[in-house]
Amino acid sequence: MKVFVTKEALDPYKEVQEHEKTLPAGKHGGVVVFVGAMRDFNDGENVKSLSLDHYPGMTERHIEKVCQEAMDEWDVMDTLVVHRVGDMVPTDPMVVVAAWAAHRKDSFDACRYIINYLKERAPFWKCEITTEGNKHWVEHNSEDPGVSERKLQKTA
Amino acid sequence: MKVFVTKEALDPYKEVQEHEKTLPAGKHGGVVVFVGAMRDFNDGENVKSLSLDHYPGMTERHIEKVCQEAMDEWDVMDTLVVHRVGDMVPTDPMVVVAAWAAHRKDSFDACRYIINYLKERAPFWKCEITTEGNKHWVEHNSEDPGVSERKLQKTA
Amino acid sequence: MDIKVRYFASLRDRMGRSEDQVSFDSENVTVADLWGKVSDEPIAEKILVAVNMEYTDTSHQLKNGDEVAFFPPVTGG
Amino acid sequence: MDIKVRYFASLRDRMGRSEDQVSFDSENVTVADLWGKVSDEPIAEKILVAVNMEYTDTSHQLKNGDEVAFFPPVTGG
Repeated sequence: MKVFVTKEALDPYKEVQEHEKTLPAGKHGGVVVFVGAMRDFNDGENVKSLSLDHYPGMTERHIEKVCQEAMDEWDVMDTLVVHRVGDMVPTDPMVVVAAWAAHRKDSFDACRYIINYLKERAPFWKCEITTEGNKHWVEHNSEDPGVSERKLQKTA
Repeated sequence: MKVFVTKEALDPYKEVQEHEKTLPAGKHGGVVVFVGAMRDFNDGENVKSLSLDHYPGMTERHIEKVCQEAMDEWDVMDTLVVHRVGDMVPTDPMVVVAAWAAHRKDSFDACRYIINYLKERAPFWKCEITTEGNKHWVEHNSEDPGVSERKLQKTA
Repeated sequence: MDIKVRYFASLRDRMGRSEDQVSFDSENVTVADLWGKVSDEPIAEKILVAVNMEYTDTSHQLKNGDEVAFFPPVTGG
Repeated sequence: MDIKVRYFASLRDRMGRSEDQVSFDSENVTVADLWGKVSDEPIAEKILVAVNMEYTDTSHQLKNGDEVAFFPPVTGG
């Protein structure tokens, strides 16, 4: 399991390929990769740039927990999360999540779980600067209803 | 939508990045990528190499149909499928599927749909050569139960 | 009526050839009739059929110039 | 008892500072007591609390050396 937070520009597929080299060759049948990029719109306003705040230490700890939960729940060989913080512009990749498994269903389920619960629990805060020069903190993330329902089912 | 079948070695992340350059910048919030690699085991036998047969024309047509179904069902900006055929060895990437969308739930659902129904309907046939030198055609693919259940629900 | 027939994967190995050209005098020919002309054995239940690259079944009525393919369950990806 | 307090994102802007060092004579102090010492306003319902980087709530009993963080709902990824 690899988790890290960086202020550097993120090259998501390079991170995935570098990490894959550390895995035993020929044992995984598939990897699912999610790359979250910064969009140039949110709730109708045009976003010029974005600054992502985080809580060093707590952020990494909670991403690691989410990855561990995914590895406990599904038959996953390894997971990778790299999250960018600081200032970025539209189209910049912000986060990459990858989950390797022998069977693709485990890769899909684990990758989706990680990005959803990372977004729900890891302390990051987006601050958007609009093209009109307004600065505002994003108040809530968009939901993935598929996973919310799933969670309700699990805890019911 | 881009679909192609190739005998050349597949560089999955290069294909994804090249295709992403053709999309309007800053409009998609996420991409989900599935990379299926050749494993060195299947049903307990050690696989030395694999040859993938296909039906030129029919294969592409049915992958395109599956991608179109995904684009009709979810709010997806674009999809990419590159599938390798011919002779390959363990660890060689065999297929890459990518789905770009404004919201990640659509990316996940579309990518998973495409790889599952591609595997169910696109005419490809795996022939494995074991380390003992035995050649045999793979008779069936492993299932993704999550999607089979889903399909039953949809058609019920 | 002329039909092109193609075989793939394990079925191609079993047939010992990858394709046939078959002619019929009748215009009233189904995929099942075609199979009867290319093989002495009954068609295996799991064998899939495509006519002009679309999945269909053995009751499908053929027309001149059709391309018919027989193959085992697919195992790609 | 010494407590380090940290604020993040919009709450840091509203507090006008990113951290405080707070001392209590009593050993019987909750997160709610701590908030009362750093702010005149009631704590907003949506504000999250972490003690030593683990999520908790305002009834959490503090001990010497704890690091307490207050922040709005998270919006990463």
